[in-house]
Amino acid sequence: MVKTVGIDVGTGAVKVALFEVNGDKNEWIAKRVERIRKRDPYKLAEDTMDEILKDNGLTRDDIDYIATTGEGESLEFHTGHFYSMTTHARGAIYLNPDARSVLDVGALHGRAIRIDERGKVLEYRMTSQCASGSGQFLENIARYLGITLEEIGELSQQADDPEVVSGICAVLAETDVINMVSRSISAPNILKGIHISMGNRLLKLLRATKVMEGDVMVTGGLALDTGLVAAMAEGVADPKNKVNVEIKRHDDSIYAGAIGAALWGGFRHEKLAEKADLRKAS
Amino acid sequence: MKCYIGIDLGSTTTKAILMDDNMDVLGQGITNSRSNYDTAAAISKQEAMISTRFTLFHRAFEQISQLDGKVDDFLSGLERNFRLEQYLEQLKDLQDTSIGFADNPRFKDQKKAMVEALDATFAELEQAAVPMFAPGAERKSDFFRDIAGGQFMSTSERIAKEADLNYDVLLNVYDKAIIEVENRPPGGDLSGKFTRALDKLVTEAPEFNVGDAEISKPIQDALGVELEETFVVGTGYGRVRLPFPKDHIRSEILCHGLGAHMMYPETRTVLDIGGQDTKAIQVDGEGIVENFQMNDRCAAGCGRYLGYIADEMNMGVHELGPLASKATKVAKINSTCTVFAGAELRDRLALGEKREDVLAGLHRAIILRAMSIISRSGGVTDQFTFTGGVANNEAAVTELKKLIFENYGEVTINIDPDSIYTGALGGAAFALRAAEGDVTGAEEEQGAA
Amino acid sequence: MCADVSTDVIKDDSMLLQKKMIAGNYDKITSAPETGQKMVSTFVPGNINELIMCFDFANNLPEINALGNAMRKQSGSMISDAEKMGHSEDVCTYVKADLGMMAKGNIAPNGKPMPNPDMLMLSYTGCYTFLKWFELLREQYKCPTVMLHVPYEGDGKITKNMRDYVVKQLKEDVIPMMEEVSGVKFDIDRLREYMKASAKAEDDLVWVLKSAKNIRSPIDAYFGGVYYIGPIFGAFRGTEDAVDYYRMLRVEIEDRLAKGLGPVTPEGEMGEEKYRLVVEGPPNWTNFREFWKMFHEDGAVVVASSYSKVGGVYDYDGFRHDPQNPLESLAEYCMGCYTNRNLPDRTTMMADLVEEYQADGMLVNSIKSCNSFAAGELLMLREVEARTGKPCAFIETDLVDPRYFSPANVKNRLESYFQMIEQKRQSQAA
Amino acid sequence: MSVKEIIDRCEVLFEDIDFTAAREWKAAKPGRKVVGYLPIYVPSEIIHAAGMLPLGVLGGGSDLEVIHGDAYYQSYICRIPRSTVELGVTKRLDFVDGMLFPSTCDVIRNLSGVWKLMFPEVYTRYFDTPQNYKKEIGGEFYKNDLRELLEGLEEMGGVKVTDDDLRASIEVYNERRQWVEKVYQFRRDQPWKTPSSEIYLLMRAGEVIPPEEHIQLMKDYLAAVELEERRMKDNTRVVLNGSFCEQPPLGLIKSIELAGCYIVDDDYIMANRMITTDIATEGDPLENIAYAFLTDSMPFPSKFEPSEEEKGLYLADYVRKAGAEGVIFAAASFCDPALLDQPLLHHVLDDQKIPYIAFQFAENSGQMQPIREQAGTFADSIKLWSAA
Ligand SMILES: Nc1ncnc2c1ncn2[C@@H]1O[C@H](COP(=O)(O)OP(=O)(O)O)[C@@H](O)[C@H]1O
Ligand SMILES: Nc1ncnc2c1ncn2[C@@H]1O[C@H](COP(=O)(O)OP(=O)(O)O)[C@@H](O)[C@H]1O
Ligand code: SF4
Ligand code: SF4
Ligand code: SF4
Repeated sequence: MVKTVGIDVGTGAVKVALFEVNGDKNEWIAKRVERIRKRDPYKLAEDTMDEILKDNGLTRDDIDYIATTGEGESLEFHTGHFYSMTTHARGAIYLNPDARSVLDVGALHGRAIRIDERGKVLEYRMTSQCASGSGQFLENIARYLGITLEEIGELSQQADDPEVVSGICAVLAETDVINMVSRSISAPNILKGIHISMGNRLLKLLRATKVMEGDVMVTGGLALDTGLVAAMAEGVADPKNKVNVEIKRHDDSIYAGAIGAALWGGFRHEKLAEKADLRKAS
Repeated sequence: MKCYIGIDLGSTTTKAILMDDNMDVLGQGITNSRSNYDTAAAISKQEAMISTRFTLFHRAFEQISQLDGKVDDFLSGLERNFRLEQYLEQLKDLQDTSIGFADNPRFKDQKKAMVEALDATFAELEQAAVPMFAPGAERKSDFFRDIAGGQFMSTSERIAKEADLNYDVLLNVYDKAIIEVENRPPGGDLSGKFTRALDKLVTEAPEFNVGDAEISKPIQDALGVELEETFVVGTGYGRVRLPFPKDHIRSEILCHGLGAHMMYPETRTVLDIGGQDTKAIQVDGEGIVENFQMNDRCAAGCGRYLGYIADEMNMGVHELGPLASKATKVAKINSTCTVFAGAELRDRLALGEKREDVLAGLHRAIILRAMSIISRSGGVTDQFTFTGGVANNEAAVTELKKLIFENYGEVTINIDPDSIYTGALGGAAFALRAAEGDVTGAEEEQGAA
Repeated sequence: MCADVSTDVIKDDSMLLQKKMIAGNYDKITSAPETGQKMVSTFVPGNINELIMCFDFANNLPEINALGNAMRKQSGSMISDAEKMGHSEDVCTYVKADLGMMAKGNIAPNGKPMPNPDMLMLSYTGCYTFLKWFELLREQYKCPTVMLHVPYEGDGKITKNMRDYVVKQLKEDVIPMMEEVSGVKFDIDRLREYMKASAKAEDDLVWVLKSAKNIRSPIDAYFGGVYYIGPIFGAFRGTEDAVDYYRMLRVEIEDRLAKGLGPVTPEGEMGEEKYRLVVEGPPNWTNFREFWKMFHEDGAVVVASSYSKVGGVYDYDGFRHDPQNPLESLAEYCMGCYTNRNLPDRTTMMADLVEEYQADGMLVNSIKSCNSFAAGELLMLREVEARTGKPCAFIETDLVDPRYFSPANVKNRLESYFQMIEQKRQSQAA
Repeated sequence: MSVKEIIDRCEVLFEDIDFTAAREWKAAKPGRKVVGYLPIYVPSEIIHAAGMLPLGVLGGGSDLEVIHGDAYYQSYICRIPRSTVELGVTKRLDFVDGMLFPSTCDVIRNLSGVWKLMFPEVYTRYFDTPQNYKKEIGGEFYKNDLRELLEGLEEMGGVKVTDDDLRASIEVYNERRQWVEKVYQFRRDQPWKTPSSEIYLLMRAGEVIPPEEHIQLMKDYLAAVELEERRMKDNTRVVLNGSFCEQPPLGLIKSIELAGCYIVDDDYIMANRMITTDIATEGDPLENIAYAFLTDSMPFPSKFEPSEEEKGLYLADYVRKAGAEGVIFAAASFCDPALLDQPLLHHVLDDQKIPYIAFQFAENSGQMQPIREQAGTFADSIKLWSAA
């Protein structure tokens, strides 16, 4: 029996998952997400892990493999690091074995990843270094509208006449939003419009990876945004898009990276142990 | 009296200039553009009218012997008290509106506590207002939102804690209320406010109590002058959204070019870094635009870039420049995007880099982007004029001066404390020209390349 | 040059003839499977049409197909198909439009499928992209591909070494390969005959282009110009059809001149000539009419353009195909095309045109796709401004990618440019 | 010298956009001349034989702040011409007596004209290499081309170059090529000992100092590296392709390595390796240089591949020779030759089942996160899935 921790250091939040790996049986013991806000992400990652271990009566010494992902390459205490697409792919398969592609949408990035049934990355596309249409963008919009992140998803789904927007700057969006508000456009319609345009952008990435069928697993923090997921589901339903896929999410989607890291950590641990055995044997 | 008004609807601030037949600037007004543009235009115009009244008062009082040598003190005293009146009026509005929002089924269990907390908060804010407008006092900003908002947050957070109330709910009603309040132009009744301000001033400084007639007559006379809006020209980012007829709209490029030329006739290159765009303009000896470049709608490289960074660091924009000037080395910023730069900033601070060094790097980044826009517009020709909000930032100015010198040699650099009004000034001049029947320069939306 | 869209734009006899010629050529190409006609694909700049004719090849020009598709608003989806196939967003869209057209079944404007070429004639003049373009086509067609390396006029002149090199390639590589693919023996006298016809047509073309020197120019040398250069830049140089076409065109223009008429536009006769411009850079094809309208509406006539010289510079320094020295003259033709000349020469040429054609200034239409034209145009603009003292302006569009044509931007730039010219004139008059 | 000392020296040379070393070389003796050249390739032997210093001008690197360059180039053109113009405008190249612009692409071609207009006093030449590889045709043209170049240099420098001078220079460069190949071979064998960030600096140093010094530097490096304790890591071996002209920032190479890759072959600074054999010294030296290019030069996208079957096979060969597990395409943004060539190369790798990824960069790219992300995922997937 092996215990592993996966730590996903993001730009918006730190996610930690604790697993017990037993052959091909994986048991998820604990999880925790912490928004970074204006804190030091690396310190936060370490603290969060320590807390989760403490809560479960464990110490770092009890852990066989501490795997980081995201921006965690330089964390001293890790056993190994895996890159986000590798871990999100694995996490997506864990959350939904039928996933054949992943849309990982986080605070600053969007990634479309085509995978096989084992979670191997076959092809990918990433958004550019512009935060327009990212999670941070949505967070800013919510602030300007005076609503909380958690309200976004539901509000968006109440829209009756979405106001279509095209790529606006995450920082300058404030003016546009204020302008829309002053034109008496309702928050649901504003949000839905933004979700549609974000969704289209993400679906374009997805198409570029040549995904044609199977489940699309939305991972990352924006999977919590049911409005965005709904907008994408409507997008793929449009026959114009000529894809035969289904958009899926999971309440634990935000942990996909941490899950993947923990599971790959377990896998590597066994490989390393085998190697060590080999060495001992020879 | 015939008045010509130019209104520059900037992305962050809206500015108005009021000019008479002789091209003398009588008044200027500014407000932030967070509200809708109609309101912003109305407010800035109203502010320009108020400032015009002061100019007229000034002219009227010059003849009064009792105030000899004290005209300036008197008028600034009057203005302070006038501002206080305005502020209190808006504060009351904010209070009422916030309480109105607390009346939401979502808050039904907390409503009472919320109202109490709000009342307590606003009572403190009102208290705090008087010293803020005391002689010699400095205010954090000229805009209601900035002053009241900052105080509201700190005060209500404390009060909420004491009352064991969730602070987020107060913030939530405030966020909603401030948008409404900002969208309401302050009440008319200028004379009333002037009169009340005068009363207050006299109470606070009895030396100005020189007989009713001497003071109130010229004031009433000056207030009696009708300010006729002969021609109004709108320009700036928000101009197309305005109910201005097409022939009342001028491109912001042309207005900035002309405005800069009026301030400094020898100007050949103008750089304007505003809230949402950066423009470099080349003008000839007559103020005619020869070439220009603008950035597209990306916050990287304009005022909002620094504003966003200031938010990230929990600082005011005005504090950025002074801190950056303390840097001993300039960090190289890798991210172009503002949001990514914010994340980079966080990383770098986490890794132990000094705040001032990173800030200096961010300032350099914005100026480098401006340098590239200048270069695309045709470089720098003597004299060079720097306008827009960022020209108030000393670190940005230092960096710009350095780069201009390194790349274009010895060049006269003009920065006017009132440079934020450059576009409005050009607009007012166009208004005067238009009233005289000269329509050159009328133009639709300018394209950026 | 503008395929079948031409007639709804200009309805002169010459245009009808051109349309017939182009349709005939496409029919010849698409019926190749039945007729057994062999076909060569090649590029416009430095195309050696007379030589191709000597082997009875039909001539297909992928650039022309791409621009035709752009005018029919089909290029956008072709480009995005090519990008889906793995081509970068950053590269020349002509190539992508062509590859996308193949992916869509290679349908010619007459609705019939294009047969595969029997040979790719890579005359590599003035643009590196050609090289990659034909490597990509070769991968698909797996047909013989001949490289004709045309050295660049880096020092602004054609040296003997350069000329010998091209002639040698023609003799030892190109002609033998053409003989092999076509089964036709090379006959230099046949080449001479074609070149005689070329020179004749070229004389008339030059006359037409130069008619723009008249104040109240009877032609537009950019938008109208693309029609005038069509036959000579494409598959018809050296044919009797081309001779007839240019004779007919010349007569028409002579007539316009005599009547004091200005250029014809898609919207009819053009109004007053207010601005005379020289334009550098290719036009935009996706919004061709809209683009043109922004000029003629405001009374702007293009009196000379570099684009009318991409397929051969005939009017500037007097080059003609020379039947006496056919191969040498073909070599010189290839090397003399506009984009094969170095930037200082191009700059001088443009400045001279501004003066000779009494233009108000030069406008650069910088094409996002095309580094061959565009890399250096900003310096050219400054130089021309300095040398002529006339205001110049800069706009950016693309040839065949509709994503890069922003009407509002272009229009604003043009309008402020016209205002600038106006203001300059006023201040000079004062 | 220790590895660190050698690499520090190289790094100083690499970062010095004022070209102090070349300036000092020139100042050391009156009458010395420096001839700059852009990527990809010029026959440095000829410059060397004329007693001049060939100076590789590979753009402005990551630290040069381009201020004027943008006035000359539109945003959709790669970065190298604008940073090169910036170097020129800021007088950082004012000591350079001649500039050669090889036939790389339309951008470099037009840059030769830009240079002529901007710096009329400098000996500026567009340098053509043949796309026809027959000795009697392309060879003849190229030989004459080289002679013209030589005559131009002779005139510019007021010198006369004999065949023996040329032969001596060919020998120097033959030796340099041998050492370059030794360094590359060493890295193929033991990449953990020779990180590519070091190899890159070592190779770039050779562009700004005389070849004799460069040879010494490489000898010292290989000797020092043998003694260095460096642990082999569980990294993936990759060949890098596409950076033949605009050079990546050092941070990009470090990021790829940090992300778990060993770069075991690359196409950086191809001028060093363009000719793959020794050039013969007997006979007509110019002809030897010309023929070597025809028959023994490396393929790269600006060079026509006459044979459809051969197209792109070279890359698969590199992979095999270096025992690599995949290819990373890193092309400069807006680089037409590289980007148009890539699909053809992808097809070859597809056929041979060699995995690859592709991204773009600019010489001043600062954001390495996406690069690490992609290179890291690539390395992960090769590591995890080859084990599975
Ligand atoms: N309920 C929610 N609705 C919408 N967005 C959410 C919600 N919860 C979190 N987010 C978004 O998720 C982002 C964090 O996602 P994550 O995948 O952790 O990003 P990263 O890995 O870059 O930190 C935040 O920017 C936040 O905007
Ligand atoms: N001291 C300062 N330091 C930095 N930025 C400043 C300073 N003062 C004003 N600004 C910036 O100037 C911008 C407003 O400039 P302004 O010219 O009014 O813009 P606009 O015309 O677009 O509204 C704001 O974004 C603000 O952040
Ligand atoms: S548009 Fe806004 S979000 Fe995008 S790069 Fe610019 S600053 Fe960032
Ligand atoms: S780069 Fe220019 S000349 Fe070359 S193929 Fe493309 S459009 Fe034609
Ligand atoms: S990077 Fe590419 S496009 Fe740019 S100059 Fe080099 S080869 Fe040409």
